[in-house]
Amino acid sequence: MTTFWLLAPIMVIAALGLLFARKAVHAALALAVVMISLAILYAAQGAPFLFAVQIIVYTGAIMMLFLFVLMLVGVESSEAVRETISGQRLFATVIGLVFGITLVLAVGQTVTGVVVGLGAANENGNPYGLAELLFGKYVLAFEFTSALLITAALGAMVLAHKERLTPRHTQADLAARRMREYAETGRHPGPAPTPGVFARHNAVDTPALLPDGTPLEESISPSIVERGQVRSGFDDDIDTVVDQLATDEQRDSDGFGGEK
Amino acid sequence: MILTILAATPIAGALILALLPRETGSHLRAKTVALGVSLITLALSLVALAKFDPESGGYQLTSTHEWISAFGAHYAVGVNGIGITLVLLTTVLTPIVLLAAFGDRLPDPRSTNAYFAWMLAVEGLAIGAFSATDAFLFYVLFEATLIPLYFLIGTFGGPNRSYAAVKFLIYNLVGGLLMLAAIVGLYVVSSRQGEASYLLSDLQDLDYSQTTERLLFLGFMAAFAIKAPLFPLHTWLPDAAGQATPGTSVLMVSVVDKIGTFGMIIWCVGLFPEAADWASPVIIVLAVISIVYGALLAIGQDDIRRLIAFTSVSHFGFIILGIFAFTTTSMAGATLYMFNHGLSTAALFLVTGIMIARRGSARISDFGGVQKIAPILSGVLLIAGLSSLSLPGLAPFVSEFLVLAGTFTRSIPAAAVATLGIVLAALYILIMYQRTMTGPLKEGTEGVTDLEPREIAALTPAIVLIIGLGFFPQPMLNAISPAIDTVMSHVGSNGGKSDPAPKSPTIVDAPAEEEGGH
Amino acid sequence: MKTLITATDLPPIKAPEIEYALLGPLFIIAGAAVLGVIIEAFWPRATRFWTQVVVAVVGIIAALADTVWVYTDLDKVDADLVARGKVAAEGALSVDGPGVFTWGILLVFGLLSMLLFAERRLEGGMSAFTGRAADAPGSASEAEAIKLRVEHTEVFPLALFALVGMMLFATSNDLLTMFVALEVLSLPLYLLCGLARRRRLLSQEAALKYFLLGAFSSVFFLYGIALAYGYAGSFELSAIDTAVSNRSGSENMLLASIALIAVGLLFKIGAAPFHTWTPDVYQGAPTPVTAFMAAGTKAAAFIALLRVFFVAFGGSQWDWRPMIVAIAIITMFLGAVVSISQTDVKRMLAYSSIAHAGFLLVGFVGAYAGVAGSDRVTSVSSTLFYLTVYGISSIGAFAIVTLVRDSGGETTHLSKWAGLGKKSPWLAGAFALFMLSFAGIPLTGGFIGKWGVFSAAYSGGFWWLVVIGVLVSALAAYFYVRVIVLMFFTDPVGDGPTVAVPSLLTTVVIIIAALGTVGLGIIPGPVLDLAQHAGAFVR
Amino acid sequence: MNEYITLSLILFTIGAVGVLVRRNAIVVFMCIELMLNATNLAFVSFSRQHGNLDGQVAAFFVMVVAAAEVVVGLSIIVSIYRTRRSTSVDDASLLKS
Amino acid sequence: MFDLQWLLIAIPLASGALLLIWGKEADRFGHLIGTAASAASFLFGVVLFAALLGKDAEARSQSTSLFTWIDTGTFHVEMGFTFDQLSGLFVLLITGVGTLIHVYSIGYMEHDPRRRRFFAYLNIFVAAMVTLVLASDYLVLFLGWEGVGLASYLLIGFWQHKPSAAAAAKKAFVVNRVGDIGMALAIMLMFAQFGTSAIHAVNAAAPGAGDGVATALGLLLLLGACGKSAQVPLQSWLLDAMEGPTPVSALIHAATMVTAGVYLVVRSGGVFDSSEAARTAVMIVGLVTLLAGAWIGCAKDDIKKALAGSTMSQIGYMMLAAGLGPAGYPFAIFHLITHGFFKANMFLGAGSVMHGMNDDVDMRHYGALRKAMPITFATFALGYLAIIGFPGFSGFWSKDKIIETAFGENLWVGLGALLGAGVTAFYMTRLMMMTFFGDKRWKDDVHPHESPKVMTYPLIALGALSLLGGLLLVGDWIVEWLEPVVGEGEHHELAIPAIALTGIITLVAASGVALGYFTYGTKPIAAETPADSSVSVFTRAGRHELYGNQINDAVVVRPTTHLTRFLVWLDGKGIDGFVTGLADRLGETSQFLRKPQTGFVRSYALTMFGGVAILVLCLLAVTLA
Repeated sequence: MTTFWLLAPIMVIAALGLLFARKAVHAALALAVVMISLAILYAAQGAPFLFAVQIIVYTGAIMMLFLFVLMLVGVESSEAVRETISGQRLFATVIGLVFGITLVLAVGQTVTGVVVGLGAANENGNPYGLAELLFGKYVLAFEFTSALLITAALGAMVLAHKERLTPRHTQADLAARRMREYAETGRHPGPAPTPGVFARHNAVDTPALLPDGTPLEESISPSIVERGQVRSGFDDDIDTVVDQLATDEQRDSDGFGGEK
Repeated sequence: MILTILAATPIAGALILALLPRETGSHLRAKTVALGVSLITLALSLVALAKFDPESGGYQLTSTHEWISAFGAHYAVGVNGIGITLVLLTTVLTPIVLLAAFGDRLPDPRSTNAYFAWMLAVEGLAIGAFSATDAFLFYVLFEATLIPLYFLIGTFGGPNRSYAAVKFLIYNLVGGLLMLAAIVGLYVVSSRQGEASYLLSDLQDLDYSQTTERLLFLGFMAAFAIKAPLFPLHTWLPDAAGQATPGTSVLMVSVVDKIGTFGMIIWCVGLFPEAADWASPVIIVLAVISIVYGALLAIGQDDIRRLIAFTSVSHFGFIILGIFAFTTTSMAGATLYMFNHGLSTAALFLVTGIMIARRGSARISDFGGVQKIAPILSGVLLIAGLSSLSLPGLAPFVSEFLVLAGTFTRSIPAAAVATLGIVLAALYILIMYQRTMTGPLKEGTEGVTDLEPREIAALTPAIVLIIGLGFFPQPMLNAISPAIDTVMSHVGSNGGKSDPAPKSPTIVDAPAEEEGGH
Repeated sequence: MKTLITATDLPPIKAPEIEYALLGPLFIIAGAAVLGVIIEAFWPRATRFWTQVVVAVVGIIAALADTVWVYTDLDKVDADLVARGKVAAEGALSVDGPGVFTWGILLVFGLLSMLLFAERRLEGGMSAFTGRAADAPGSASEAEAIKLRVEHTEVFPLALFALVGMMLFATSNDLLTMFVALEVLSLPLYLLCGLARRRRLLSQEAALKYFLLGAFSSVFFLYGIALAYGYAGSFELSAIDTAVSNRSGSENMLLASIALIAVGLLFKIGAAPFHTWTPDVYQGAPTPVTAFMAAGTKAAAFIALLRVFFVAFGGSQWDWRPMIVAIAIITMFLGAVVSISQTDVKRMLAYSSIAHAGFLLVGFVGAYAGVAGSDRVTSVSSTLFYLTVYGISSIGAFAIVTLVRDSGGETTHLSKWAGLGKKSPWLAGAFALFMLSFAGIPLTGGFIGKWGVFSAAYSGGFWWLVVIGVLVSALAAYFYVRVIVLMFFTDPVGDGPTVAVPSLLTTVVIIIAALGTVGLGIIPGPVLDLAQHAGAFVR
Repeated sequence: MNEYITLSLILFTIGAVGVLVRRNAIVVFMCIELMLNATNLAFVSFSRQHGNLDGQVAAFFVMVVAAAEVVVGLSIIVSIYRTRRSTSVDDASLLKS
Repeated sequence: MFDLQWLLIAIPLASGALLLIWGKEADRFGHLIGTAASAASFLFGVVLFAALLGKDAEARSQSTSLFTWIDTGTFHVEMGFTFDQLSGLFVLLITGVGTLIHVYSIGYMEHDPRRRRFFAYLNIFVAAMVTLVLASDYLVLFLGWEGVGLASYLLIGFWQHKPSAAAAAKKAFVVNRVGDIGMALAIMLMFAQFGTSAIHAVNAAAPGAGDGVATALGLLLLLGACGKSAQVPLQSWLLDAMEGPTPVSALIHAATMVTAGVYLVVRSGGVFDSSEAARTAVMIVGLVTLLAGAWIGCAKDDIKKALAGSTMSQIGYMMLAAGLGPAGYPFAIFHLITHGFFKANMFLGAGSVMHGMNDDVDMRHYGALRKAMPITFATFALGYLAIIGFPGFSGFWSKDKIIETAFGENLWVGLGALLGAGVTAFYMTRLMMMTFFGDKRWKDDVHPHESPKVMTYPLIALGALSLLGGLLLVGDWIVEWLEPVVGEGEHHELAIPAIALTGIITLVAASGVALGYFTYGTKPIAAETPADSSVSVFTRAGRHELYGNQINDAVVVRPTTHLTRFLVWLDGKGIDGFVTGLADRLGETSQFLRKPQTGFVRSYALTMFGGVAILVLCLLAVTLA
């Protein structure tokens, strides 16, 4: 009983924490408190096996899963205080109170009869007793929980797992392909030269020059080529710059955003 | 067996039509097939008539097979005099309607097959409903007639057709579903008293507690009162008739609505005689209101088709009055009225339908002076109209008079108020005739040409029957009377409600019998 | 506490007795599901789809055959109780007439649904399920997945798991097994709901809603079980029945337990006020899944509901019948009325399914068990028949929904259905047939079904409920009729709907459903007798 | 005995209210887990009351079921998060009326 | 031979049907067939009548049943006919006058494109009228009754293109239908009371049924008779009925059909004899109509309407006579026959005048026609003398007897009848003066001429009958002849000798003639009708038919119209509105109920939780409380 009176307020407060915690992580921790306390109550009520399972499965696995997902979706996310659905909180509270009070008064306070206790049932040990039931009376349900677990696994796979649709390319694959292309189409296997190499400018629109001085078109981004903005390496650059400045002035005087 | 074949033939015809490839040309094939099937049905019904013994008041040509054993439902058919009369009405009217419908202009010309198939389906289901002697079977067929009619109104009707079709269906469905509750109740009562059975003969032997009987009666009556339209449940009819093609209207008002009044006699009165007796004052009042109300509203209509619909409300009032007056005379009159009203309304709907189609309007105010350019048409309209106002010498008179005379022995006020209906009938028919047919030719009416030979051929049988039955109703009454006697022997609280005897019977017999030579 | 006793000291645990012959269908389906999972792991992708289909279909057919065998083999246990069958698997299952009949119809629904699942012609050679659920909608990787035509063939084993869950649910003889079965049937459905190829957002939303609300409701169910256990000290229905009959324990606990257990079951059948998930989930889920769910879940949950309330709580029926009456009325009315203003076919069908739940509850509330030696229609047999008809018609209707399409996939907005009758009279005719069946027009199965449930209610003394029922039926008819008006009497807007040409699979489903609907309306005898023959639940 | 059941009911109710007022799908789900735990407490308590282990077995089953449910639930939540970048249940409200 | 009496009906009926069905080919000779049929019927009637004469008085009621018309339950009606003294006379009158009018119509309708149809209708009328009088059962009588109504409807509205004609036809039919209510209810009452509606049986049983029943029966029959015979208060249709072709007015609305009411009352003698009240009612109706008709006759300028008013008045005489019981019956019939002769004569004469005056009916446009139409004038004059009761003429005998019997019954009634005689003389003189004497007031384009022989010969024949009709009274033949049918009347002793009374009557008539002559014969008559404001109140009332139409309008027509409108509104907005309103409410409820489906999963959960709470609360409520 002491255990109970010690734990009960803690559990209720923790449960309320679930209601009021702004951050999801805090809620998760509150829940963990409740779960662990429950485990202790189980133990106190003659269910040592469940005590273990509660700790292992619930607190250990399920809570961890929750936390994983919380991390995944962003641990910092917190709810706005404002309730979006009008009346939701009010009604929830009222109905909750009605429901809770009704049941507590009608059911919680009227459990009658002698508490038989588990002495006899746990005669051969709690796990044994459970096993007897699990593999006897409830064997079918037990078996079909496997269907549940398979479904869960399958579900997680379906919803969360992205199967690779194409085989991953290894470095060897890529190298082989590059050489093959070179052989077939003559495409250069190496990296393309960067613009401006050997040229007088190293701007991106200035093609690199081959050793013989001819410009190398491939060195420029295709989009620039497309737009026809490739600068020829042989023009008189100074004149071009002067011209450009003049044009700029002209444009400024025409006003902002004038046509080119 | 013959009844099964009779009901199955049109259904089979409908299926054949549904499966026939749609035509793009003249559609003559579909039309001839339909007409042929309906004529075969007519011939078969005559065979059935020949086999029918009018002397007996019981069910004949019966056949019974287990259908749904869990429900106690049977496939059980058979007709008494009332049933065969209405079966005959159906088989006679359908060819007329089909022939007259050859010229109907359909919104989608490719749907000719469907149009005629649905009509045949109505015929088959109606025959089935008239000959069912199992409550469940009857209910099924009764409700099933809604579907073809629903499609006929909704697909082929006027501009407001879908509203009318939905209204038609929902109204009738509400009634039908209330009847379903009663049908279910019958099952429960029946199965509590032994093996569940829906056979009419078994149901009549059941003992009901008073409340149960009354509730079940009300369930049945609700359906029939909507179907037959009884004030104030009639408002679906003017809308439906106002939108449907003439052929559809005829099938709906002349044939299918008769299932309602037929059901009142056979099922309401037949199964729940005490409750029927209990409810009869209210029903009689409603029937009388229907008569006067329908007639007054008919006077106030400008749409010819709505007018005819309201006249039918009035006439159904007579039929219902006759049934619930519980005299052999009035009940026989009511039964005969069903047949005669079918004929006269059919003639009215068809001939006005032709007229309306040619003018392109159903408003009375759009017509005028048609008599001058279409004398045959106007003559037929006049005869049909006169039969609707129960002119002696035309068929409906006999039945209307029998109803009134029978009612008079039961309730003088009811008969007296109902008799007002004959003045109002003269008003609504003659006002319509006057406004459409007489006077100078109205502008826009020039297009109303006279009847074509085909149309004359379609209408002639109806006219001939209307006149013929006005003078020689006796063959029909001979068949009807024994069945009515049987029904009457059930009515009332202590097994059989007898006709009120004449208060001061004549000492001398009619001179005709005394001295006249036959 | 002797927790430290060594294993050798303990007496050996007795091996459980499992009647494999009786439970064959369950194991066949479960086996097929597991086989499907294995295939998923090892079978080459190219032929995996059809392999899965074959496994599922063959599995279901085999189970169906076995079910027929089991059904014919059920013995008459007790002539007075008119219950056939026995309690099997150490009391976990009761393989009785109603249960096995439900297996049968569930398997038929499953089979038809599998055929719809397997339809690949409508989406240009791909199924109605998303190729890769993990991709965000509209992302490049989704496009890649579509290009490579990947498919989630896992849907087949998932559906089979759901199916086996349903079968288990319908025959559970103790509340614990029932709870497990509930989860077995629910979890795959949660997943399947989120797997639509088109309108992924809606589909995922449906899955989330279904999941959250489903979990929420099953917790109530579970607490109800706890209270029942607290009341009776056992999970077995018959033990609870004994306790109820003896009135041992706290009355309050029993009542609370009844209420909470009812919540879980009513949620599954979609009864008001626990129906709120239905429209959203029906609309958002892939249509084949909706069909499967609508037909299967309702059937399984309803039989479970009947079983729990008749077997376990039968002794206190005067306590719970008023509650069910109220719920039945609210459900019928709400379903019928709200569907009037729906503009989406699938939502409309969802509300219609709510209304049907109400009608079924009417039959249930009659709680009419029949008397010995009588052939009268009972609550159980009428419900079984109704479920059969409703399921068949429902699957048919949803199958047709999959065929009416525009460029964005299925076009479920009702306005797009205008003029369908002119464009494709047979298809529209079939849909109209299903609508008429839902409306309960004679010569369709729906009528016989309605007749049955109403008669059960009437027999149970609720004639006034029957009257309410028929009036609501008329209301409900209004919107079914409206659809027919739309299809046949209204001119199409613009180009009107396109009707995709399905493969043989969907065609077969529609034809079977249509024939079934008409057949059950005209010659309901065989199926009705079968349902009638099922008798009562064994205890 | 009463106090255990009362505690269980209080926790259960708090969980239920939590489902209604929290918007983060994960927290909502945690509340459901709280309710499950409350139920388990009831099972275990009743088990002691009746002196049989069925209740404990039930609690065990609930744990297994809960595990499976959590997996499915969380994967649904994750897949929605991938699409919408949000775990608020209020955002998923396209399907309505 | 009497078994074949149905041929009297069948011949004209067949001819009528034939003419209608045959089609246009029959246009050339259709009128001949029609006339021949009527003549054949007449000849056969003569043969039968002769045969009847040859029998003993007791064997003069020859009944035959053609077939059983209706037989169901307790209701049995034979299609039976009785040829007896009364119906024999009627058959001769109907077919005889009918044939003459057929002949006349050949000429009168010569230029009408629908002449064939006209003759068909006439034939149908003859058939129906003969059915009416031969019927041995009230229901068969009703068949003929409505048949003549139909024929009347068709013939009044024969010129359908005239809206006034169509309206008049409808009015005639509808007003008659109001009377038919009485007929129909009477037959129902017979059926309920006696179990039969055979005329013979009912009249035999009526005395034993009690005063109340007889009175009810009598009043109901009287209502029917009022409708058919245009008696107050159902008189309004007769003047409008003059829209029909004149031969129709002559045959139907003067000679035969309108007298059917009198026939009915006489036929139902057994009923009326059993009820003093009913008889008195008949008498009063007759007296009132007599005076009202005469009044109207004085004021009308339309020659046919003036004659129609006269017809009303004369039928009032007959009704009055019939109301006097067995003593009056023979004289009612006698006057009926003579009236049939002279009124048909005058109507046809009027037709002949109109024929010559381009169908103008306004007497103010006539004048001095005696020269232009000598034969018409001569025959008309015979009729005139007959109606005013010029001694020796048929009307003198018949009217005299009625007034005499009336005085025997009651002094005031006698005085009323006497007054009527004077007024009759006045208005008939007025008519004569305005038409045949005085100045020409013809319109410019009118050239009066004598009618062709086919029209004048029937006039001559009828003129002769008007003169000689009184021969039937020779030796009280008609009284004795009819006695087996109508019973023997007791003779009241008069305060003064009969011959003195005759003198007084003649004197009164003479003063009427004198007044008429001095008012209209000596002064010029305005060619245009004086405005209402310039004439006396009496004239104004007479012109407006004593405001009968206005009263009908106010009492019946307008309330009915309003009621109809209200009901149309009620049906649309009330009854149907209720249902559609229900549907609308349903739609609104639907919209309202879908609102909670917000799409928020939390509110769904809230709904569920609320449901749970309520469930738990409800289930536990009992034990908690």
